[in-house]
Amino acid sequence: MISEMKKFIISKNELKKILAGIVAENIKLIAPVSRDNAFFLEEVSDAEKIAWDYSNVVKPVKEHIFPMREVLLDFGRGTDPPALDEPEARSSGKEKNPAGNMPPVKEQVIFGLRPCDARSLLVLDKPFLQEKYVDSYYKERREKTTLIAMACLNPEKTCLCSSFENGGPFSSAGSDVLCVQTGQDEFLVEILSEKGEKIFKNPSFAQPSGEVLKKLENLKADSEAKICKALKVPENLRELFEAGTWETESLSCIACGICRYLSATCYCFNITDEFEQRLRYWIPCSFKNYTKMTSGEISREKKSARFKHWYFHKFSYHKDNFGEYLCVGCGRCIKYCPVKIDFTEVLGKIGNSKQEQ
Amino acid sequence: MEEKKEKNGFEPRLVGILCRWCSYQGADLAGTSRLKYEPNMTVLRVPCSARMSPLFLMKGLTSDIDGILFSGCHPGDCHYISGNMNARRRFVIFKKLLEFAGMEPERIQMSWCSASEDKKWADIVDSVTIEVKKTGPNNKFK
Amino acid sequence: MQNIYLPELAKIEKITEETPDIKTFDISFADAGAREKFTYLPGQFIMMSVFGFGEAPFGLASTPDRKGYFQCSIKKMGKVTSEIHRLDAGNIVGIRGPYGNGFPVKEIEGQRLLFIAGGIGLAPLRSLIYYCFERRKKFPDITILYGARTVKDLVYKPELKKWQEDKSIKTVLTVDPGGEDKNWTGKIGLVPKILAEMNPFAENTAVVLCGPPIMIKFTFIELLRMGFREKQVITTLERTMQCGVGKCGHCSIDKYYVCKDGPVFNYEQIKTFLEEI
Amino acid sequence: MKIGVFVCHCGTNISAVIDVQKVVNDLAKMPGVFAMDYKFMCSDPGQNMIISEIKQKKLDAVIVAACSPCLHELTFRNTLIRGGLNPYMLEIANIREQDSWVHTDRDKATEKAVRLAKMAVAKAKRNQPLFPQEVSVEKSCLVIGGGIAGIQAAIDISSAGYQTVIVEKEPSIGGKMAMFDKTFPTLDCSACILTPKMVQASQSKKVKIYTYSEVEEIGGYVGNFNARIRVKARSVNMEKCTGCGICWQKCPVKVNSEFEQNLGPRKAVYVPFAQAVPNVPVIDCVNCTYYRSKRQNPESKGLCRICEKFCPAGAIEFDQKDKIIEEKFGAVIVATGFSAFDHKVYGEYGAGRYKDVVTALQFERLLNSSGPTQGKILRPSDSKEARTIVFVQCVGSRDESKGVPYCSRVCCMYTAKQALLLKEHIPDANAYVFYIDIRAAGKNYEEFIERVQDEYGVLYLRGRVSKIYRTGDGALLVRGADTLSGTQVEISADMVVLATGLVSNPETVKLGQMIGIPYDKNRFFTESHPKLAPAETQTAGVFICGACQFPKDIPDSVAQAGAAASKVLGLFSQEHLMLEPVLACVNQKICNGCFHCRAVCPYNAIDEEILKDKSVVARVIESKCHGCGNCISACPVSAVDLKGYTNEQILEQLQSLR
Amino acid sequence: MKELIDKAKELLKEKKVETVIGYREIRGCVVPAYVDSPCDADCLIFDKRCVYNLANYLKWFKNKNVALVLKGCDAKSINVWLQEFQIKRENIFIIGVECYGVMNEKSADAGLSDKCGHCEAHVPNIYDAVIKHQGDKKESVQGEPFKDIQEFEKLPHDERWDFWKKQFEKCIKCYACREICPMCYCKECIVERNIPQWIMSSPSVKGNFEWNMVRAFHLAGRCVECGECERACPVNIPLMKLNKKLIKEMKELFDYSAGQKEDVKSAIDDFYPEKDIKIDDKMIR
Repeated sequence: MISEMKKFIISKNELKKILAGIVAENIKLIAPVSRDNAFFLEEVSDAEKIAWDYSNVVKPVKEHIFPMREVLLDFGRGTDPPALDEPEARSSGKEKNPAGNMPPVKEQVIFGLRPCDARSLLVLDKPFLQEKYVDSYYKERREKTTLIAMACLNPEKTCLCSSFENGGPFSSAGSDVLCVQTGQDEFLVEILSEKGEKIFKNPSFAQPSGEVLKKLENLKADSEAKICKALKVPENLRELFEAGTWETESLSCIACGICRYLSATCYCFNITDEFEQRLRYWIPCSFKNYTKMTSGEISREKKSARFKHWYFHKFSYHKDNFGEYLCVGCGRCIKYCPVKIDFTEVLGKIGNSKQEQ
Repeated sequence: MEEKKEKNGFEPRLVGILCRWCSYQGADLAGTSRLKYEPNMTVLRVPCSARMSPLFLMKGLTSDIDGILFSGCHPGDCHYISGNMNARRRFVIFKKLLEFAGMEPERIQMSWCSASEDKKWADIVDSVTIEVKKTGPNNKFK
Repeated sequence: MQNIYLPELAKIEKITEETPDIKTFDISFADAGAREKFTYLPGQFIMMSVFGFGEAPFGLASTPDRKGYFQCSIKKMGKVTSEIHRLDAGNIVGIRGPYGNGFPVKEIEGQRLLFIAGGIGLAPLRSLIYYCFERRKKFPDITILYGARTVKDLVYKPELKKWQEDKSIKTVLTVDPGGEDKNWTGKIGLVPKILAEMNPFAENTAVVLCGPPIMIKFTFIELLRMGFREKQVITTLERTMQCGVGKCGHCSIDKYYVCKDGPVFNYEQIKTFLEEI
Repeated sequence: MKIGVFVCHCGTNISAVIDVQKVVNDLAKMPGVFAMDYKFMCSDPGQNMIISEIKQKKLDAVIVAACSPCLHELTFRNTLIRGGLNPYMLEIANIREQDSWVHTDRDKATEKAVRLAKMAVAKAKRNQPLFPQEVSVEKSCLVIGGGIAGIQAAIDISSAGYQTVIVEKEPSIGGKMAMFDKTFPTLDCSACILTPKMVQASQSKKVKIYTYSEVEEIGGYVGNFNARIRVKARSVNMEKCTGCGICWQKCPVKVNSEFEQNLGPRKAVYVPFAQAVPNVPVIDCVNCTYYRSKRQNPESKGLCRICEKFCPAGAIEFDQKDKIIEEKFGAVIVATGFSAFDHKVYGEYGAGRYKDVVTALQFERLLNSSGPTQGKILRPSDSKEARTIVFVQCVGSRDESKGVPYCSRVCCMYTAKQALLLKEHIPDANAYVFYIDIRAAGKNYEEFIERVQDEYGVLYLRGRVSKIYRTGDGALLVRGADTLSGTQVEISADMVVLATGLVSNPETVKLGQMIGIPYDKNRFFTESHPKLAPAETQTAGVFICGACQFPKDIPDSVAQAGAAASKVLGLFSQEHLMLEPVLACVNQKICNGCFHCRAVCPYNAIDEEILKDKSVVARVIESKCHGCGNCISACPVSAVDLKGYTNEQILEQLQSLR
Repeated sequence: MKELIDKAKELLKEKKVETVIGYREIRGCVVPAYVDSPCDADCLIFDKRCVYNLANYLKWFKNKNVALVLKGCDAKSINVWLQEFQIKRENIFIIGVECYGVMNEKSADAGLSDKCGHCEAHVPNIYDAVIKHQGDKKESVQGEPFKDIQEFEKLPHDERWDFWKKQFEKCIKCYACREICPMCYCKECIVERNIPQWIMSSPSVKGNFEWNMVRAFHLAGRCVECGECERACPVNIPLMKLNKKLIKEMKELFDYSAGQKEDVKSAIDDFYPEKDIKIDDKMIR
């Protein structure tokens, strides 16, 4: 239930004014922008450029917390011994060694992300933060980010966020502020955390009237009705490792990296050195060289083995390790797959393939 | 002002990849006959112009070198019979591709220079240096 | 906020050439604080980085009791290792770790010990072997079976000779057929075959296994045939690793991360893995 | 990896422009690099310094920053061998020819020297020790061209006991020298000194002569060339024919004889000249009536066949076919000689329209007693005796506009000789020689010219001939200038002899590309080094001698033939040959089997290999590969790499300039 | 599509092929279909929405004998495969389909994709059987094929650079353009090599530029212009613009277009004799 006190009505220009205010305070504003008929979450300097009529952005929000390419260390060009520089020195503004030229991490506000993306950060927090080894880069960016989510009024036919416990087009899990576009120029804004409080400092705006709340309810209802896909993971998935007809399901897959990269919750990465910087960058587990050992042996060589590992890591291994599926149902892997493979269908076929034998 | 000064004060960093049978000996002959030319080009010796894979052009330009010159034997003179002919085709195709992608054509050059053409070698180095100096530094990948 | 990817600077003290493509590096940390802090169990591994070329996991070959410096044996395979082989004594490398769970020294106390190693696999076992030598009371009976492709590929040759003379331990060396030379006295044949010939006593014996995956697979079959219990058979798994701290997903097998849940598994766990090793 | 950088002063050649000390300091800063300098690195103390540094500091690689690798790469490789290092762990930074000698600005040149040295260090870091490949040597030599140079080379090699094969295009060996009457300066009869050599060659058991044949294809590499020789059908059985000559007496067909420079006739079945070796005739199937009728309608029995009827030994075989001979050779000597310049391009000398304007070779045939006029000097137009003859020097030599900028070296001498012989034949004939400069730079050459001018009264006019007219009564009016007396000169002559220059053999281009040896813009074969290696070419195992390298007289040709032969004997004396290990090698795990490499390889040194998993991959035939690197640029995944110039090394060199 | 289904059934009944790879429609969109038994061959269809280049799936059916439903542009890839010894002609049975243009998924109005605008391979040039076209045989508009390329070439070079820099910045290195392209069949792609590191593997401006340049160069004289790479790119980079530029150059300079014959040497490995080369001498000093 959205508590009364933190909710208010705001018009589009006021919202734009607040966003412009954020940019003025030298805080990085990231918002959806339209480029080559696709929408991306990018840094925006003036609020006018923000796109409002989009179903979802191409690259998930993890792109801004766990960037596609992030410089971990900069050990200077050719100084011997290398002058190590790392986030500690960066964030505390300590006089960096001459070689270290990595920019400090700025405060950032992400506006216009969808509730499923906001929830994906909750899922990603577990492997990155609640483990014996805490990833300091992720932690630093996560703490400096404020999420202003925009509820989904018309989800796409590939969305299945409602199949998850705290999911749904209007779910407020994971975001600091949830906006719902109730009217043409009217937004119902709900503050969910102190970070959200800091953004909307003086809520001198009008409280939502009962009629607006009722409009919110049926907006929510018919938005949830639009979701036609559901996720049904077979319980005996581990037995289906051998038994399942993975071979035939994976035939049309071309083992590219789209479903891994655009998945809101995939987080595999590589660490490599480029000249005088050590950096990490995303890598999909669908490539043959993902599990290539120095002896040249590849443990998951066959395409079907790599295809199968993605399903098992998301719906079996992660659940055993962290208690929840590594998926938030954003549906990007279905929407952008070049050969239109739908993982819910594959799971369905694998599930009832046991009965046939 | 800075950009202009930097332009005429700009010393381009050039790389010349020479085939050891013709162009390298032409460059040596330019040395023995004490011809004078610009010192910006650093020379790299490979057996034949066929060895100069066009990917060296790309790798050179992305590791902040301002201009690359391939130099091999004249058609028909190649010590390895047809090496320079294959090199010519690969070079032309890759240069057209890089030009299409926006790279200034002066940064990528190829020349035929035989073992006896020392004067031609000195002229090539000078004109490439002047052209690249005109196009300015290669800060596409800074 | 401790940065888990930040390596400590360390100096290479000494380099000894074991075989044409395997070198053993004695490494000590640059500053004293790190040297004290760095304590490890046999079977753990470190991530060694050569700045500008990359990082790679290497098993610790020296015993934790030897203070001051530790040893790693590195075979020249890819980009990072061939750059490491170009280093000389005195150069600086980055060390991260120790990672992994190490051998279960507590459980195998008091039992008879059978070490089976293949090729460079002797390095992590050597750490455990010297650990047991320090505590001979707890580990009375030690047998070592070590095989390599050719005589030239045998590592730690001086120590092998010392172990062969030491009567209190039984040491069997073997080389693959065709790998022997004129004055080779040891056995000739693959490790599983020699193991079958030795027919070790299965009762109350812990087996520690390390080597290329194919050797591990065939040795498992032999051991089970000879009646070893699954819990007693311990091995380390070889997987590609990028982060070493259970984040990057490269070393995943079934639901375990080889770097976090330990390169060391016993056969009972391995049996349950969906993917074979 | 410890690397030693040795910077050379080269006296003052380098240190005059480059601050050597700064180069040493900059290089010493690099990790694992020891830098030092010395005045003469290539000298013995310099080399000993390198050897002691290698031993003392246990270096893994050596960089020498000095002169061009073309000069001292070998010397420093041997130094490394003496120092106990693999010779291919050496890199040379060329800071003399390409730095100190060509730049003036001191600190820019120094900075360039540092860049060159750093690039060499980057490459040396990734050098692998390479071991030269041992290859067997086929102890037999192929000589292409049967002129005096080819014959001399063949004789020298066979006298050392090695098998030699001469391949000659004409029906007989002897080349151009067989056409001469006398030779300067000793006026020996050319045939008298040539024929013994030809006979010696033909009788030697070690020399096999294929005349009237051509080399069609040469493959392989030094020590293992395989050549395909086409012996054209002579239509005469070599064994049976006794050389009696009845067949060419009876043959009804008369044709212009090329040997006689179209001044005299020859028959369809002919021997080019009397002392031909082998003295076996050839049937010219273009003009022979029998072959012409056979071509009209192949089924008919064919006309004539007179030579077959009259041949006592029954040696005529009309159905003889071309024979293809495949043979393996260890070395190849190219002695294809020269051809005379075609003077028709000179309009002012009549452009070939006047029959009495003859070339020097034609005049040589007229002088020759076995020539078409049995030694009498008659005008080709009306065969009256020619009493005044004008010799014109430098026709087709030293003339940039006609594309012959060089001096052909021999025309001055042979013109003087011809003038002398003319005076001997007809004492009161008067001979004029129009010349630009007389070039007589040989033993007794100048004295010979003096003798021709004083004793024989040949009149030398310094100037060029501007025009030759043909007057009504058939005489030739030669108008020229005499710059010494500053007057115009006009001579009415019976005959004009043009001293045509020497140009390259038309087959040079085809032959050069077949063997893989370069030729210069005048189409003469390019020697490996103009001063130090005139008889060698850049391709190992291939040597050149005689006029095909550059116009030269008989003594020089014979001397160069001896040089080429000695190089071949040097090659044959080694049991095994060390081949450059700079070869391509394929990483078969990565190869896709698309064979772009085989498509570009000029030596088709790549063939297929089936792996265990039945996938077809490329394999480099080490013996055929010349290490050009064409396959490496063609391979999309760079599965193939060139030892000594690997992709990794070249990329490191590019990135060392960052 | 009865003809197509009968042909597939006949092949499977006579065991001439193990599987027939064609197109199938499920939940309203067309996906590749793998038919092993004659009975389920009825799902095979062919219409405007069949955009995939099925020749790409030969990567995973290398030495099995398979039947493929191929349009004109896709069949040209088989020629290049044969030219590069990747498959044996007798292993595959090509069911050629007469095609008059396929849909462009990314354009809003779902019109014909621009490769079909100047298509001259309505009937494949290599096939074992041909399925006639049912619908209207609308002759493709024979527009000037390389007009957009020529316009782009006229722009000044820094404008071109900004355009491509912005495009390459979007690239996320998912390599869908490599995995969907039939010409990219390498066992180990050059991107995965780290000795030497030809291409920076991380998605930086430098890494993306290098990757796209090498990919385009490897298609010189091999790209059959099936347009799959541009369709598969999730961030809409106009990859066909690069490929078309190279197709134009290969046509103009060496008069060679990919996939015409399978026994000819690819133009990038061949060379003219000395003189009559069309490369203008300005390119080489």
